[in-house]
Amino acid sequence: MKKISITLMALLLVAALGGCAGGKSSGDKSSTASNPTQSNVSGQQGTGTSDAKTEPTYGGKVVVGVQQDIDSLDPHKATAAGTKEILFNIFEGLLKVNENGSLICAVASDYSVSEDGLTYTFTLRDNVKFHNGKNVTAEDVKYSLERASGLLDGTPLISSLTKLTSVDIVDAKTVQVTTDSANLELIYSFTAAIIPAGSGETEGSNPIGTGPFSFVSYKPQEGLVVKKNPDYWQQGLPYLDEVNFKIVSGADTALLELKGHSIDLYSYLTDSQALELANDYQILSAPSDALQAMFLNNAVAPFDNVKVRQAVCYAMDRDLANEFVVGGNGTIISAGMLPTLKDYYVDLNDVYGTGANIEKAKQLLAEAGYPNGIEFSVIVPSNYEAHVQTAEVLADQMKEAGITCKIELVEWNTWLEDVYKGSKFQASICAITSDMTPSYLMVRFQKGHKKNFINFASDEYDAAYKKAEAAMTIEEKAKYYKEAQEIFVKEAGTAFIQDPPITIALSKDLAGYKFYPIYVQDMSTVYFVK
Amino acid sequence: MKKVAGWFKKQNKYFLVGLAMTGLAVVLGILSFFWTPYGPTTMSAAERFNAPSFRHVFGTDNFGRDIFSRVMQGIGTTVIVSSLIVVISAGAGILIGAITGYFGGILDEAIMRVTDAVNAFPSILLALVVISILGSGKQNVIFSLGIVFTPSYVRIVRSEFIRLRDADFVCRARLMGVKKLRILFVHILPNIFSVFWVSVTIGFNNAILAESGMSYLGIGVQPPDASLGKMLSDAQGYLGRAPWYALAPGLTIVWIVLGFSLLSEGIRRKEASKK
Amino acid sequence: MKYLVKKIVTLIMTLFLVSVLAFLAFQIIPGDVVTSILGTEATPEREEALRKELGLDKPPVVRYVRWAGNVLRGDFGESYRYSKNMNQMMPVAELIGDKLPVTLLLAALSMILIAVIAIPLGVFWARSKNKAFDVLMNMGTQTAMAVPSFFLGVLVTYLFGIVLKWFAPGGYVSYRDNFWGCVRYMIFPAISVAIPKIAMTARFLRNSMLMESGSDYVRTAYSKGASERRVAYFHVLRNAMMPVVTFLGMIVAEIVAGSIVVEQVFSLPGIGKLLISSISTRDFPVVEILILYITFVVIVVYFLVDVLYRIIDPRISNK
Amino acid sequence: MIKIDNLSVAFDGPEVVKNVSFTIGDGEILGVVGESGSGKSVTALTLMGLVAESAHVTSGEIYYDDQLLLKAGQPRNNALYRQYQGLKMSMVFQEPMTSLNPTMKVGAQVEEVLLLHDKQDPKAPTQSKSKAPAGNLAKSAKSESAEAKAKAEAKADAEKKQRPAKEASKNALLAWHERRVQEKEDRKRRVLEALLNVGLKDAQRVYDSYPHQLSGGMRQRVMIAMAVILHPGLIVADEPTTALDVTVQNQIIDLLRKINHEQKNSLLFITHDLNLARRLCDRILVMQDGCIVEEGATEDIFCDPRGDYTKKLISAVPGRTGKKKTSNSSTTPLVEVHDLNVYYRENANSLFGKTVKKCIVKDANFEVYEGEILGLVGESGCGKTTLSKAMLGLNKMIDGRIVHHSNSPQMVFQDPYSSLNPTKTVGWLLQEPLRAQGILDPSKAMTEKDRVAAAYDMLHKVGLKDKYYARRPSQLSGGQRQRISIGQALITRPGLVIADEPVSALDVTIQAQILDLIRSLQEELKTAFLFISHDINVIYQVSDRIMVMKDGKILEIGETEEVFRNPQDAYTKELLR
Repeated sequence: MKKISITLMALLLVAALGGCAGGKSSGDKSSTASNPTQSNVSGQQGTGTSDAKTEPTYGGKVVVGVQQDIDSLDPHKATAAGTKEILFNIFEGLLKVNENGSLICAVASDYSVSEDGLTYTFTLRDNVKFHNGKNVTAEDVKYSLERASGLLDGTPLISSLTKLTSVDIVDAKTVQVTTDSANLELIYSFTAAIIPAGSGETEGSNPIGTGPFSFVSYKPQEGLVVKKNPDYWQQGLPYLDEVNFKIVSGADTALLELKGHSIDLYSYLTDSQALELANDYQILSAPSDALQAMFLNNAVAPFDNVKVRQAVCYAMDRDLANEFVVGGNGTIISAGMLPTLKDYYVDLNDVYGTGANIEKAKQLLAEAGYPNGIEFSVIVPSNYEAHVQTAEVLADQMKEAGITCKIELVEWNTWLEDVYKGSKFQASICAITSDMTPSYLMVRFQKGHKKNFINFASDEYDAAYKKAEAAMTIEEKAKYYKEAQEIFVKEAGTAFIQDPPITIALSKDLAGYKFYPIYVQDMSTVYFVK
Repeated sequence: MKKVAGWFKKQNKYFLVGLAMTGLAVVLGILSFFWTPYGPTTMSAAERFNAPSFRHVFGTDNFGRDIFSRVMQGIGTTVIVSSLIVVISAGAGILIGAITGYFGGILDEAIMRVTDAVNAFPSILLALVVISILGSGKQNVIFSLGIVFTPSYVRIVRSEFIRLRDADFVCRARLMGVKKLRILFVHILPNIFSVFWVSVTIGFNNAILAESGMSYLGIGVQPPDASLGKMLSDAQGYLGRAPWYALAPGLTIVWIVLGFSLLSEGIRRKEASKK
Repeated sequence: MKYLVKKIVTLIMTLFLVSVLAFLAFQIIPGDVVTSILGTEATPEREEALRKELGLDKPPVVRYVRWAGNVLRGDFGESYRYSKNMNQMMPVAELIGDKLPVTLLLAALSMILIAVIAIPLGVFWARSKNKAFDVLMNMGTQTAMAVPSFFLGVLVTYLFGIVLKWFAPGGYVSYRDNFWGCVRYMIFPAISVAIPKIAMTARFLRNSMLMESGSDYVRTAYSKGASERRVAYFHVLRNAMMPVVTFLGMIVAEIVAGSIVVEQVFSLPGIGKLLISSISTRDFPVVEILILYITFVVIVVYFLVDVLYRIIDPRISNK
Repeated sequence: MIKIDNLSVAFDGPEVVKNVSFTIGDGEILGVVGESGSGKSVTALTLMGLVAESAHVTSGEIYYDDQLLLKAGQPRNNALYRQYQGLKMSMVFQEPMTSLNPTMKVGAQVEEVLLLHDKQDPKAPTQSKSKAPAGNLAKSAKSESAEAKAKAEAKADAEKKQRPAKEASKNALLAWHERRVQEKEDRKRRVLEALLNVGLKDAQRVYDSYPHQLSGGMRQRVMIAMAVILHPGLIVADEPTTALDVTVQNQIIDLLRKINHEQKNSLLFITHDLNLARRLCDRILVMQDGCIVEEGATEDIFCDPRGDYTKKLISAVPGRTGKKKTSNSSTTPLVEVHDLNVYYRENANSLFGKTVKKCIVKDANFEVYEGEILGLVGESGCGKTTLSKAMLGLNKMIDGRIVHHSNSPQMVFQDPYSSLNPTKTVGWLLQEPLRAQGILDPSKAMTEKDRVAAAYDMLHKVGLKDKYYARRPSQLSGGQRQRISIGQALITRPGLVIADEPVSALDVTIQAQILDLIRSLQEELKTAFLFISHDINVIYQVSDRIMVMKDGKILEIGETEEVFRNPQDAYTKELLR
């Protein structure tokens, strides 16, 4: 009777908050944009970013629980968010994102963009060393960028870099990059990792980068260990001697491990787990920068009718979902834009309200020809506990408006194939994650776009988006993006719910943890308090 | 009244205790179709994680739902689903095991190889195949787990049929000219039940647990409906904070399985004492 | 010789059948390996290149034949999902070879627990004439057998890990780093594996002993003036152990094939856990080999038990 | 020497042994005769202190040489009994296969008796040495070990001078080891001796064999060796020959008599077989339903039985006289068997599964005539059953020809327990052949009502009352079951019924009834029987013609009276002895 055991397993697989696991490109955040807000769940501790009162000490080992296994140690090939959050500590690009979402110089010490926006010139920082002890040269930069953009062998590894047409070495300290079209947002792509020339194909036994930590070992299913890079170019960093990114198989196991103090730091806690750990750990929380929504397939009944979509938006009690699933720490949203992208975000929560408007919903359903209500299936990827719980809450709550949701759990890969790629669904609760560019979120809702799995179709929206994309100033961009959001919300393309918080448990002995507006775990600033 | 008392006196203790335990569970399960103390899916923000009390006998869960009501509903679903799984797999096991055991030869070899193969096949993979062919739905959990559990029954039935195929009474039935199917199912089959019953008990236990795993894959019981296995796995995350959430469905499973085991132990002893 | 040849042919046939079934299953189930590996944001060129690299552009039959050919040559292929280093994927053999000791250690510890506890318990139970003890054992073992392994794992974690703090839940230490630390941790999962099996084995042994106690040779032994104790240990136990050996063999096969639930609950990086995560990431080469491994282990262990049985039971071996 | 006084024993229900009193004198052979359930075995087991815990001695006492062994109302003194069991009294059981531990070598099992009692009686070895007939064996073993001992001592002495500190303990250890080795050798020698004594010539091989590697007769000899190795005062033999073939039976009886003669111990011989008791015993007790119904010197009992039951027992024993002459049987062949060879596939080596085709029945040629009873006699393993299965088409590995002139022959088996489906009622069982016939041949299909009537009719024919109709086999006695079996075989009125040892598992009186039933049904229904038995007397009672078989060959066929008067084959003569 071995069989039972196998089936049970499934329950315990990774559960993560935030949607499309592979769905991030490595572009980072605009210089002007956001200040990630940090809130605090437990109220016991100040924000995790800086604790000026405590004295940083050097040394020590930390175990960080991570949820997903590494998909590749090659920084250009890694696509899973869970991998990138670790590799952030090993690799750096010419530029690097800081905790405010701003770009700072890393391997480059300076850069400039030509007036037509087609040519980028980078000056390399002196004495940046790879983990193998060699200095970073212009050759290495050229090799890395060509490899990532596909100029080297025709296979682009990072899609946003496909705009590059050439990478030229001007002198030993200067590299010039030319692109085929001007785009304000391209600069974020230069966070792509710099690796030693030729290492992608020949060296390979060790991932070698320039980051604050260097690679020690990796065991599938167990984790990855890094150690301090003594030659790191940022003076005084990192503090820790060794970090073990340990793969924890599921949220439930993570909780047990935390209780047993076998890990020191863990993100992605659920609300109730956070409460359970509040006495033993510092609990820190910040927006996760993922957009959770009940995605409605605009191409199939009943959601081909805008009134039905609006009815769902009215009927949905986002406050309740926020309260039940994330303990009220989420940010309610109505459109597909991150609140943390302050320049582009427009608060449209008044359109449908954040609570349930049952009367309005019923009225709209009746107008749409469904006086007795509607019934549809909601597909939810079963490995994301928060989405499953949200579905349960909403399904229960929307019954009152005559909206019956049949929850259907599916395995993640099935979700990807059937829902995300195949658009074979009526409704689905999941989240889309983002990099720090507004276009990443907005581009997908253009008619016929390959990522437009909800089949949203609005000429007005497309026009607004096109204008935003072509805009050469941030103000102009923001204006059109906001317009596009308004159109989308009016059409009720999909029923957005919230930007759920990310909640971490941090050992009480540690401080200096910084939240980033992107999905990374920067261990370089973490230290043991005296 | 006296008759009833007399009947009780005649039964052995295992039978009575088992009957009482399963009986209580089944009654609660049936009752849940008509009445539960609270709505099994009714949420209440104010009553999340209430410890067991007079208001909520088993406490409440992370959505403030009454766990006792959900356990009742869970018993209903779980008992029906696992019974059907057992019926399907045991039925298929009897059919295949009887034929292969009695006739032997190439057919036996071939079927045993397939049985071995299915036995080694991960049930998650099998379930995924079943969903992609038949679509998701509660009936498919029954179907795929039915397949998963069939080999164990095939083995038992087959070995019993091999043991009995040359028994004197079977020999004589053959001489009488009794048709093969009749020999298989009328003459031999009733003789294997004492052995078979034991494996049905074990199979029932396994089916209850396996069902919970399947809802994860999108077949079987879907939230917000409750099944004991699913409740148990949902509750694991709240072990420290709300241990009753895990204990209620966990102990209920133990209760049902134990009751069922005792019942069958009682029946077995009754049969044995008759002989 | 014929017996051995027949067993080997059977094994090969079953392995072939299993591999075909697993291959077919991967054709049927939804979920694209390439998407699973690259995520949703990869460039189409990369997807194409990867598809080619993995040979997924070829028709299924060609792929199966190629795969089977490689396996026959001893090349188990490389994982789709796990990389060994920057530019090489993890060979399946290496991946499994790395996880196998964990599962084997768990199996060994569980078997030791079962043997050390269940056998004396079964003997003691069989010899005990105390009615209350009998009822207690009967109910106790029935209950132990009724506890779902998943629930049992949770209970053991809760009791030993959270309440008593005898071990750190999830604090698995790799056997490579600290073998005894690993053993220390593994005792608790082994307890979870062992408890229901101990109950089953003790019951089984007890019933077997009671059955043997009614045998004529037992009466003969008494007629020689042997004490009850001597009869129990010297005559009955040996004969009663024969069927128990088969039973223990099945348990070994079951655990060595991967105790998925327990490995998951205690986050042990063993075979069972690898199987589940590989299925969910559609890591075909790993899943295929793992399924073959499980089949192989089950069949071979059953075979060994059969052989062992023939060796220890003179009635069969010397016919 | 043994005195049993007013012994009553009960299991949870009524008493199975009631107020039994008897004595056994020194060197006497006392026979206890009775049918199954008469309490003879329980009496013997109680005497030996081996009766199950659930048995209660409700009255009486047992004495061994004036030593009180057991008294009603007192718990059995197991420690006391252990000093008697094996040493002063020992037992030989009925089933030599199951009575030996299947996973222990025979030698070790015999040796165990020595091991268990050496500690208690250190004189035992010297005692037996003096009696040892295989003295040279003992001598060589002894001299060898003495030599070894001397050597070891010499060595120890040498060391003694060098290392005085360690010397003492080492020497003691060596001596202890030496003693162990010697004791072991000594025991082995005595076991070999005992095995030789019971007529096992290849004692060394037997010593190293497992029970299943020996034949039934050899096993029973081992059991006897085990019982007599310490020369106990009393040997209890409970049906020691019942499971054995006739020729072997004779040898075992001779052996028991020889041992009794040589060792002068008393023998309590329990049997259901009056003839055996008559051949061996000095005195006989007849038991029925737990009571002794008659007691006396052997010849007195046989020549002048007083009790009705004893008379009934004696008359039920199939003898070679008093046979009813059968009506003329026809000579029209019902079945013809020509040049029949029957094979059987056997695993020669279980691990490597070599199968060997063995020829079990060789060149059989015979006919069964209409309406006759043909007796087939032979020892176990001679191919009787294989032949009958081949005739029924149940064994397909044959060559030669079998021609049936009638339809659907039926069979009655030896074991009345396994030949009736335990899950069905008698009525169902009797109807089943009719149902099957109806399905095969719709012209013979019967209505439910007719079937029930036919079943009742057959129930009466086999001598059972209506109330048995609804019972299940488990609620019937062995004889009743065999009646149902016969009824089931005859209900479709087949031309031929093959009865394979139909009465061997039954008590003598039941046996006689069943034989009568078969005869009368045969007369009434004119069904031909092939009647198979190992018991030549049973065959004599029932058959018109007989056929003698040995090692797969048919040695002799002929009219019953003719064969008995004038056996042609040497083997037949041996059987008739």
